[in-house]
Amino acid sequence: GGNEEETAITKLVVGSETAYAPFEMVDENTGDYIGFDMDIIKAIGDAMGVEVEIRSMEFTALIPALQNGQIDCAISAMSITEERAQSVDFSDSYFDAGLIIAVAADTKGIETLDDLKGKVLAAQIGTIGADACVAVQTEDPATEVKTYDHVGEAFMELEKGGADAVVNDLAVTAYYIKTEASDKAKMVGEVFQADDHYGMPVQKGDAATLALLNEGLAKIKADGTYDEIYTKWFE
Amino acid sequence: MNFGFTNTEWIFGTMILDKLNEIHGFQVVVNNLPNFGMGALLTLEITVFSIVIGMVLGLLAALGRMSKVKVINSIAVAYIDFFRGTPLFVQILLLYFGIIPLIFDATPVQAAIIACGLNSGAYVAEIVRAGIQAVDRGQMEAARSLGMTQGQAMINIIFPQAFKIVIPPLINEFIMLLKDTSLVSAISVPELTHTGKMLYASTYEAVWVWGAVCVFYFIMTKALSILGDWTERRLATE
Amino acid sequence: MNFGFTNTEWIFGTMILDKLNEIHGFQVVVNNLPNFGMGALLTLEITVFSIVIGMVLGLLAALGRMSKVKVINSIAVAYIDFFRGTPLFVQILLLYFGIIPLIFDATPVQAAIIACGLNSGAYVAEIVRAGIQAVDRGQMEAARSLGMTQGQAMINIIFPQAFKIVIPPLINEFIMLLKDTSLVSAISVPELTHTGKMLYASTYEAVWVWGAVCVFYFIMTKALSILGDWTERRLATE
Amino acid sequence: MIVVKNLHKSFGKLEVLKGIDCHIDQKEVVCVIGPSGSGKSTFLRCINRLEEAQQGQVFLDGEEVTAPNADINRIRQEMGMVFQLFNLFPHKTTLENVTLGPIKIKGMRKEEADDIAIKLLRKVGLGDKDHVFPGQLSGGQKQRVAIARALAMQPKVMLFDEPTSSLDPEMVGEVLEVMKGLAYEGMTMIVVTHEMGFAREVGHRVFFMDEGILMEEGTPSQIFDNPRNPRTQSFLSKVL
Amino acid sequence: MIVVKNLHKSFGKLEVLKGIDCHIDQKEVVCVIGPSGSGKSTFLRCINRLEEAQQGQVFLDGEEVTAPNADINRIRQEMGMVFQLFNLFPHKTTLENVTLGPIKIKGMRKEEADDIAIKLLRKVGLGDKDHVFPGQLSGGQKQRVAIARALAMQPKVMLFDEPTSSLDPEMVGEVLEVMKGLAYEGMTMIVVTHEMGFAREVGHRVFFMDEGILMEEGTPSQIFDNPRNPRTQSFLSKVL
Ligand SMILES: Nc1ncnc2c1ncn2[C@@H]1O[C@H](COP(=O)(O)OP(=O)(O)OP(=O)(O)O)[C@@H](O)[C@H]1O
Ligand SMILES: Nc1ncnc2c1ncn2[C@@H]1O[C@H](COP(=O)(O)OP(=O)(O)OP(=O)(O)O)[C@@H](O)[C@H]1O
Ligand SMILES: [Mg+2]
Ligand SMILES: [Mg+2]
Repeated sequence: GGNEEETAITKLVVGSETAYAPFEMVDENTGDYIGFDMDIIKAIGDAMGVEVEIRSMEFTALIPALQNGQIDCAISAMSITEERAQSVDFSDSYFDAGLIIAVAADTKGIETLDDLKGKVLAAQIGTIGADACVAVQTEDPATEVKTYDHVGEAFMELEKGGADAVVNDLAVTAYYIKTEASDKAKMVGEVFQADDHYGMPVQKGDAATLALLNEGLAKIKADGTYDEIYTKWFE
Repeated sequence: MNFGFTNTEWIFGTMILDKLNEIHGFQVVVNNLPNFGMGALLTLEITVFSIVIGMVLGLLAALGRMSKVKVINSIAVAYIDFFRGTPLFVQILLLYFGIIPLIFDATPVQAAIIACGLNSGAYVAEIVRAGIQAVDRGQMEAARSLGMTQGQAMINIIFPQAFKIVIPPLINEFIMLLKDTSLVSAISVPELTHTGKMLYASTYEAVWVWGAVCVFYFIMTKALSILGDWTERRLATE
Repeated sequence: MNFGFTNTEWIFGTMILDKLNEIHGFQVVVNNLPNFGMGALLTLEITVFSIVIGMVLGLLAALGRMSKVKVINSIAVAYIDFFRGTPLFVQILLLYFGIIPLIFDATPVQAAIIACGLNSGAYVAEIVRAGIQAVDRGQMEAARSLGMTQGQAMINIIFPQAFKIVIPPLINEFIMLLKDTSLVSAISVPELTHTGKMLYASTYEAVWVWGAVCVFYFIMTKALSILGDWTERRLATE
Repeated sequence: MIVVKNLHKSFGKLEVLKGIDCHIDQKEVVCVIGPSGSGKSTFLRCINRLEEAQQGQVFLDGEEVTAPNADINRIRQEMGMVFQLFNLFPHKTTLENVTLGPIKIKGMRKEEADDIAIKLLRKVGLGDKDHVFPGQLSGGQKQRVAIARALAMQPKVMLFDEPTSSLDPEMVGEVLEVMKGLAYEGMTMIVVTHEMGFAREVGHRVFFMDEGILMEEGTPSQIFDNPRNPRTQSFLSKVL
Repeated sequence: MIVVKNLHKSFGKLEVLKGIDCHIDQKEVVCVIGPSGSGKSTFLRCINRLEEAQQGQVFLDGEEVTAPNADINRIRQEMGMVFQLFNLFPHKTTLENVTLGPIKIKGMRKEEADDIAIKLLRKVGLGDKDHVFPGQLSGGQKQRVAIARALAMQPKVMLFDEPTSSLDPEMVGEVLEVMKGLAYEGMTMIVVTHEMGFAREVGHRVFFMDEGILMEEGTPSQIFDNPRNPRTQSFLSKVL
């Protein structure tokens, strides 16, 4: 019912692909969902006085789940793209991202997107990193693109030597190299698609949830909570 | 407090444990045992609900398959053929993302149970049909020659005997289904495999995480198959 | 150029086609038919290689399982129990991300074939064992009473008869395996299901994409099962 | 009592019964003999329509059994059948095997059915085996229970299809004894058998069948001592 | 020729042979009779060690068959065995069934083995059936092929385990004929059978077994006309 919308929201069911550190992941000791995105959405919930329930799902399942009404919104390091905006509405951007190329520590000669031509690339299914890889492949069909359900599997492919490079979000790749692979992998070249921003998608036309998210985001940015969380995860 | 071990055994045991404790993957697994346990519980839950649905659907489909009414027969055949002829994994994705949303709002667990139930129904149908056909033809003839109708003979003579024949393959189907529920991890049902996926994504401990998941599954399937053997033996001696 | 259709049929047909062409999902499927085709081809390829490995492993494991040498028997039992007692999906992840990298660099396709081959070997082992045991005991007795050794009797008498018994369940295993290869999509093998995943991730056309994937699988499994029925009939009349 | 007219039966292209005509009187015991595959079982099974004949008629007391609208379930109650492989219901005790028909089909009260069943089991010499399952009985005992089961429906005629040929030799006697008793009580019986001794002693008439044809019929002494048909002669020379 | 000393055999707790002693001379035909389950088949199968006896010895021409280090595969070649259910190899033609042993075990040349096999098939009356598969043969024909198969190994003794009891009555004769022929040629034979006529006519001695014990033995006329043991008497009264 449209009338009760403003008063009705007491709980948000939030979808997230909880396998994308440091934005969302499982605490390896407790099994809880933790990460930048998790903290952000909880802070928004606290600020707006609504309960937040996280539902873990595959990245490719998020938008369909919104469309089906199985979740109210998603927070999953999802870049705001035109294509996606046709299926869902996005909140204000809450993170400025960009893509980066990661290669094995001893790799030489890969610096730019052009250098990726003819190489074996790994990425996560349905991400803009995968789109970038496919774009390279379209230019040079000799390029091979391997795609996985989770980015961690793409990183493993790089570690195993099954891929020459992984194209993925900067923050995630940086976190992975810092925590897991400082001796095995490195980032090369410049951040590209730097106009890439993360947003929280809601069902198309769901103005109430959208308003709630935007308001909450504004509040936590104003009161310094956002900066605290940012510092906690990225510095 | 040596729990009946000798001193050397005790020292040796604690030494191994100390070594293991230094391994990251081992710690990860130990710390997450409760999570694995909860995942396993959900796996069992989905399996049990699915097999119940599967048995009901399977019985109906088996009867439909043996029916002489053309329409009923065709529906049963189409149902059985489709669900046996395509991968459960794809069925899950088709149902969860495609078909079920057109009908009603299902939670992932509900969708998982529906998909697995529909799938196992097709396999149960073939088990039931084979069971009925495995009852000696002479039984039907003896019943009919007493003057029973087809229906009376089925209910009094054929079904009770088919039941016994059907139990072992049904338990086998139960085991298959338990393993197959690993596929619903794709629609974010937090069962055992999904628990593993998430843990793997944050720890990259493939051998430990997937090894532990295997152990959990193995315990469950082994328990079921021991139960199955026991039932089979009991049925045989009866 | 009406290809033998009447005018009304022709008009009606083109009307339906026009309507379909307006649907986005239909366009997506039609435009990607070549991709689906290539995916299906890889699915078949992996299935065939896996079943070959599975048959070799299965025969060895079946013999091991029936061996009286304790060590061999235990190894065979452990192999069969593990691969039948845990989900293939988890086996694939464990092997690809955990075990195989410790041994050698495998491409996803190689890893897929290894995982599926190991898995089907365990099932084939039980099929072969059941086949050998299904040969009438009197056959072994007749052979031994002529003065044949155990080995001579196996090779000349038991195996040729078990072979016939084993063909139908082997074809069934082939079909199961074909469907199970859908799981290797998780390790980025661009087979049929992976093709579907990619297309779905960029179009969100669940019904059309997964429906199309189902159709491709169904055609392949149906073809195999027709082949199976035909073989079974031929064996029966021989 | 039973009249068979021009009975034809084929399985696919194989013509198994090529026009059988015969009649069997009340209280008559007819033994059917003949080589394997000659259609003896098929003949018997067409009489109570376990097999549907393609052509011809069967009458029981003037009622056409083979009529499309015949109430075959009722008619079958009047024709007890005993099979070579007993076909007892393995999941029921001997008593339940015998009472099942009266209770489920005739709607008899359980107590009454039990009474009748106990009497019948006593009659076939198995009064003490009422709560035993068929699996625990010897072949001869099984067949006697099967006879009791058929009798419990109070049939007008009993059809026997080689009732002793899957029995160990020392059990054949006990079953034939029971059948002999039935015959002396005046039961109408059609018995397909290889027991020539029984046929000679108990049968009023003997039918010799070969290749789907009722080749020769007559009293036991006519058939066994003076067979006219050369086929009968050759068959008897082999089995006697 | 065959000597059996104190043979004991149990299946689990079930004691099936309770100490059998006997000896069989060359060219002797011994028929073993007795009720079902008395251990007749087990006795025969212990002789060629298809079953391993727990205690006791079997000698063939002085060589101990039951010795742990006996070359049982060679010894079995000297003891042909014929089974109740024929046990022909269904995937081989009749000719191949007969030549398989000579070729694979004795290493005979195929041509030579074929020659011998054809002669044997003629002898059992199946000279024209050499390229037929067992599935196309009648029961009596199958059993005759099985006899030829056993003979092809040129055994010193033939063991028969109820060779006619799964045959239709009109086929029993043809198999017994072949066996009679063998007996008259001087083959040593041990025949478990329910065919009392054959035992009386062809047997030199008859063994009556019951409950794992060789209860009585003697010439056919001693056993059939003057059985001394009450068990023998009661058994014979049932089957004769
Ligand atoms: N259901 C069936 N389908 C096809 N053929 C059948 C069927 N039942 C019987 N036959 C064939 O019909 C013929 C006659 O069979 P039937 O059982 O009547 O012979 P029978 O005289 O009873 O022989 P037996 O003494 O061996 O029991 C045989 O050739 C048999 O193979
Ligand atoms: N492999 C076996 N395992 C267990 N028990 C067996 C086995 N073989 C035979 N027996 C049992 O041993 C007993 C004697 O069996 P055997 O076959 O020797 O009897 P038989 O005299 O040949 O009977 P029949 O005339 O029925 O062939 C029976 O009680 C039988 O159930
Ligand atoms: Mg018959
Ligand atoms: Mg025996």
